[in-house]
Amino acid sequence: MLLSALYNYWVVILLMMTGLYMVIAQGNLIKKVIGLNIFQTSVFIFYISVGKVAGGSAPILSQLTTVYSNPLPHVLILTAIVVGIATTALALALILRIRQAYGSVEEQDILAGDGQC
Amino acid sequence: METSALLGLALGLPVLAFAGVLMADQRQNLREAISLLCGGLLLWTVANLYQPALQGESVSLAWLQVMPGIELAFRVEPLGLLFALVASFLWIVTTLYAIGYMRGHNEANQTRFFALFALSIGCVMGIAFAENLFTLFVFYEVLTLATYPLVTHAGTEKARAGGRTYLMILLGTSVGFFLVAIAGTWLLAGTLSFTPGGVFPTETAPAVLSLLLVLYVFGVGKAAIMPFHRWLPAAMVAPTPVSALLHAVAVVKAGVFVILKVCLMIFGLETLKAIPATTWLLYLAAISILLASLVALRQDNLKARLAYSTISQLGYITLGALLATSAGIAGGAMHIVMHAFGKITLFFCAGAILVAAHKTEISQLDGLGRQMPVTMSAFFVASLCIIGVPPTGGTWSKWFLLLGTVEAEQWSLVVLLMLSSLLSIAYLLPIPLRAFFPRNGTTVPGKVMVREAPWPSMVAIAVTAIGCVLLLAYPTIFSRLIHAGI
Amino acid sequence: MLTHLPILQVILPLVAAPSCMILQRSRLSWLFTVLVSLAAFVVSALLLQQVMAEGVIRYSLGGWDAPWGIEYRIDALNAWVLFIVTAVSTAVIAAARTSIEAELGASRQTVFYTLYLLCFAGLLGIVATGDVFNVFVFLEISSLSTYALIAMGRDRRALWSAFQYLVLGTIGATFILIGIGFLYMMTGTLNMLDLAERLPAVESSTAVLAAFAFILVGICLKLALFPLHLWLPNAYSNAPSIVTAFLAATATKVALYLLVRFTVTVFGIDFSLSALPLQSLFILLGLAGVFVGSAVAIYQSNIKRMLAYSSVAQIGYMIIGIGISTVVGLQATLLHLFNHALMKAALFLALAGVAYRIGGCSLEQIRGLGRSMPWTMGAIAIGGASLVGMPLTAGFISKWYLIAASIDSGFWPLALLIVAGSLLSAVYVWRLVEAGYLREPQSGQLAAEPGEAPLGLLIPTWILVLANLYFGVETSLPVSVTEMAATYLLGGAP
Amino acid sequence: MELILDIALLSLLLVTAVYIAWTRDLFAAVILAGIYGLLSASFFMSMGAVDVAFTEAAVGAGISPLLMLSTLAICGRAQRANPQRALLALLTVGVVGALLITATLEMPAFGSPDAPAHLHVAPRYIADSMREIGIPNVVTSVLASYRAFDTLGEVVVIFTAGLGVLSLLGLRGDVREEPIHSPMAEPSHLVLRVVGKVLIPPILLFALYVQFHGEYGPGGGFQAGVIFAVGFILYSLVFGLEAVEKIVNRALVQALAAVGVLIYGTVGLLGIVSGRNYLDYSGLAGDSVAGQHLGIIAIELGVGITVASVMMIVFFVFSAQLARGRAVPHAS
Repeated sequence: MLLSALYNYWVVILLMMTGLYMVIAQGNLIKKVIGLNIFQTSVFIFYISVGKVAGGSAPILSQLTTVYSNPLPHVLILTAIVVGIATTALALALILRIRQAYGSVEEQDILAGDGQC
Repeated sequence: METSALLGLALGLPVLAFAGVLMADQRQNLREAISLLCGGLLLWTVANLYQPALQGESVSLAWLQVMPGIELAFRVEPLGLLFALVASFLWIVTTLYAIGYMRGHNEANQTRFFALFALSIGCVMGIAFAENLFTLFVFYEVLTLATYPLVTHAGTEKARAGGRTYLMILLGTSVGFFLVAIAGTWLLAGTLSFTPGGVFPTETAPAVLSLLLVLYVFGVGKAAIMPFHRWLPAAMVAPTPVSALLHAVAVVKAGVFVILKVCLMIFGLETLKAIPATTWLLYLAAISILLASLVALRQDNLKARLAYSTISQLGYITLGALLATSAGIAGGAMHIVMHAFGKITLFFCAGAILVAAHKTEISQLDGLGRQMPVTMSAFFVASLCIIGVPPTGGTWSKWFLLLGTVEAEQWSLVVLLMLSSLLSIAYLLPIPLRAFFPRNGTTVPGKVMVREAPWPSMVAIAVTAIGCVLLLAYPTIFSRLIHAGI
Repeated sequence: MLTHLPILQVILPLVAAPSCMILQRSRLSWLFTVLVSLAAFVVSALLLQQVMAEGVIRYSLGGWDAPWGIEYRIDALNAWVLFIVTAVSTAVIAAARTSIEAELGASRQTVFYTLYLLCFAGLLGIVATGDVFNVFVFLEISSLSTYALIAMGRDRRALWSAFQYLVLGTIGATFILIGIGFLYMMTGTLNMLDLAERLPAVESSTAVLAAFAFILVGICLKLALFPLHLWLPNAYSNAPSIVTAFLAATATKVALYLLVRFTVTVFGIDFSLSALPLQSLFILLGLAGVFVGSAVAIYQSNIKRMLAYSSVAQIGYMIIGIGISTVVGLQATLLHLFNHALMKAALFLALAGVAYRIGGCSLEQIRGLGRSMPWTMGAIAIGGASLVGMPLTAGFISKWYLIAASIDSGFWPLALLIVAGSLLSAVYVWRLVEAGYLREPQSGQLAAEPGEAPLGLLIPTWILVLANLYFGVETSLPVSVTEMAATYLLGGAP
Repeated sequence: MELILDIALLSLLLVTAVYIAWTRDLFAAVILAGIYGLLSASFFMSMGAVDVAFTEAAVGAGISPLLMLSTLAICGRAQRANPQRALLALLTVGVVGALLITATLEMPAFGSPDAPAHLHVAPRYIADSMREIGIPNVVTSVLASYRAFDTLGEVVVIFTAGLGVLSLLGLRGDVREEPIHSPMAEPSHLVLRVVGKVLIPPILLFALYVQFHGEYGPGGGFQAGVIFAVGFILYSLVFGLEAVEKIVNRALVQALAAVGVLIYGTVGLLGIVSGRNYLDYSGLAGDSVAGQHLGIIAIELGVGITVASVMMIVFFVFSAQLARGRAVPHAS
């Protein structure tokens, strides 16, 4: 019972942790950004799972059904996705500039370049 | 003139002098004239407050309220006036002395020197006339900061190192303990005003009061109670006039004055007697007196010896305050005056020796009495004043302190006072003796020209040395204030 | 129009930002930004007055009542923080023109002002709103613009600092998002007040506890609370001078506001203190921040970096105030919020002046500055005195309240530690003063003696300096507002 | 059936994520990240979140991999191993993960209709939005009216990001940039050009459809903006950047990005002018439902304009970098 009730959340947590791990452990900046993306997307999955109502359909009103998924998490996540892509775009632009300035996108090289190992 | 206007004038004149000196900038004569003029005016102003203070007339001035219940305000009361009187008188004398010294020694940055000197005296006035602890604290801190550049005046690495010690100990104790004690007082008593008889409600736990007292005594680092005394020897890197006025009069006396005032008007003698910590701190002061005397004995550098002597003598005043008897307080307050005159003379002499003979160590002084007879005679008189024997005013303060100790039935302290008097004889008197009666073996050339320091300095030395003697005959100028104060 | 004040507070800079973008000419956009900031300041002053007189103001966006719509809810706390942010921003941006012209290329200036307005609007939005998800959205507006603003620094390190901050900031924001998700899941609402009403019913569940922990950690990342402060010194020391002044004075304040809002209003102080050992945690972390921050600051030779570490320490003081969690403690925090904004803005603006004239600001470079730039150095000295907490400066007032709060609650040793911390700050401030006044300029530098900073920079700096002095002696406004806010937050009202 | 789909999608997601974390080939990682986006979009679809799925597909599987690929093209696809922080990362991840797992234990069961989330605020949206707003897509109602202010914030976020990218990459120096030749703009790619010309008009048309259909089905300003931008991006890929710049001036696009936000903000202000609160559209037309309708159309238009412009700015700026990066391989 517990498994079927919560497995969704558990997988989501594993995804989040994979993303977070990448952000912290990996020195390549692009990889960090990918990790950040996965981390955020997993949070989106969590929200949408919260909004799920068993047997509910998409929250577009019609005569056919009276059970709908909860629309509020959908709205929130629409916003969050946009925030996510905005962050990604800015991060990638920063990476391009860092590459121009330091000649590398590896954290080690950058720290070494600034003389603060 | 309106008395409260006088009070304002007393606070404002030094600031005026500060600004005036800064504006005079490189014009030496103008700069010195401004200093002297303001000094004279200040003395006149403070002297005019004498009668009102004695008659218990309320002279006060409130500036502004900083926080609810905490304001910048001033009030003339007898003890404060005593301090202000001594400081303002000695400012003139010191200025005179400094003119000779600085010219004779060709010091750099003299504008900064005289300006900050005036500012320091302004702070002393603020401390002396503070109506409450907050005001006092403000001026206490500014005094530390204003004197720092004076201490490091030489600008050498050694001076800076000394200045760092100076600043760190004084700021450290004041912010670390003093401020906390003030905050505690505010919370417990709801007021910071100096009130005869104390401010604490009677039901306050003795343990809390003990803690506060300890914080106060250690927090007022300027009183140089061991173990927070290191700043005073460190400050000796300063030019001698600075050491003379600030570290014999203004700064250190500000410290013991605060302790006196806290004992008398924040705790109140009755409360003070009932606190367990008082006794412990008494012994601490006693140990401070004794140890500092012993250390002084071993110093060869003249100024260092004087510095340790100061630490020891400050201990007397703290001890007097903590005895919590009226004789003790009277002795302490009296010693503020007597020690000021005595010690400033000693420092003047040390400076004169430096300027005229370029000597700093005691072991170099053999036979100097023939070259500088006036200086060394003054040194002798002032030593007697510090030791506390006739024909000098120091006799009075030591007498009252002894009386206070007896009154408090602290017999061990009586013995200790005797002992330390002997010690002070041992570390002070050999100096003039060596100068006049050189030791065997050191040959002195048959004919020595008398060569003293420049005349303004000599006038200053003469004035303070004569003062030491006169105070034996006329202690009432000050003792009346003290009795009105207690 | 008065009823619309809450939304005008945010929407003014928010709509001004794209308009500024269209202006194109850099002088014009500067002037426009100053006017907008000034207008926002007037609005915040009116709001503060209104709140003090009439109590809480509520404003339903889109006309939909909470919890269905988003509402703005202004009590003494947000009104106070709004006032601080707009006041400091106005002074900083008024000073910006010359410094920005010197530090940024002509083509980037309009973009700078637009991003500045966006950041400003984002910060105001975070403070004004009464809806937790709306907090997230505006947090991102301010964060993204902050990253871009930091990256505008002249040195290449600015890029790396911005990236570092972006990664940590995004992790922080996502943590907050997770926490909000948990809260929504357990209560079905996003409105702060509604949450506060519904949380007690479910507060024993681990999900609420986890939500609390995630939101706390997320905010503390943004706040740069020790030991999550690593991004801050880099970001502050490499950003353009004006940006540093703005961020140091406002961004951390807003994060601190969020911390108070969540721990006290949303979760409720009783829950917050019992769910986690928050009291000791805050006090310990605060103290650690104070000591580590100050100690590291002492050894910095770059003054911007020194002051950045000093910010870490000052944040520590504010956290201690929350940790004490009495009315006086909270009041001390809120007072320090204001005073610290004043002093850090003044200091960083003065440094902007130094950087403008000398091209850098290391301890070596400011030697003898007391003579060549007396006004600028005077501002640094007074700002420093305020930082240390000298009496008669604003810094003293908040330290005093903090000490009083700790003694009042029986934490005597804490009071001693707090003052010990300010002694450490005295050490590094003293290094500044000593270098400026008591050291001779380096040989060779005398040849081209720098003049005083331009008036456009100097006047706002000195307005802030005078504010530091004024609020050191005339404290009725901050004291009364913070007292009202603290009493209200800790149960003076439902 | 639903359950199996659910498990399958989640498992695929997990496998993809782990592989992305493991691989050192950044190109593979980016492509897989795109697939990850697509998978999550499918998952959202299966959860009944059609609007979210649409958006995630456009963003997670479209824009984001596209930008990452351009970055890769400049920065190289090999990643260096750097294990020194792995322990710290594992520790953090372990603690956070454990905290999260404990938190789930007392959560309402997945899909349970009486979870608190479904009982408090949301029911009103489903029950009353038809009467109050008058459009069937509840997500659009909430997005554009009940929580319209969040959406305004969202548009501003996009605008901010566009501006940030512009300030980082688009405004280097004041010299006129040299014309950039797209590698594909060679006559040999005739097939592409023809297909491109054929495809682009329907894409733009579809964008308009999505823009205005958002009230009835999934879609709306954001998705439409993305699609619209994709049309132009495709055009530039085929015909070169300068060809696009001939059609749409860069300054114009930048101005349009601002205009979109302004439209949204001004519509909100009209609410105040009509004597109601900010973003209250009820007073915009005769009756309140018509007003709401009008308001939503207007703000969605603002969203679409800003999103499309910002996407175009970002893409153009990135491709310009790409072209320059090719010309000077190691510009440091």
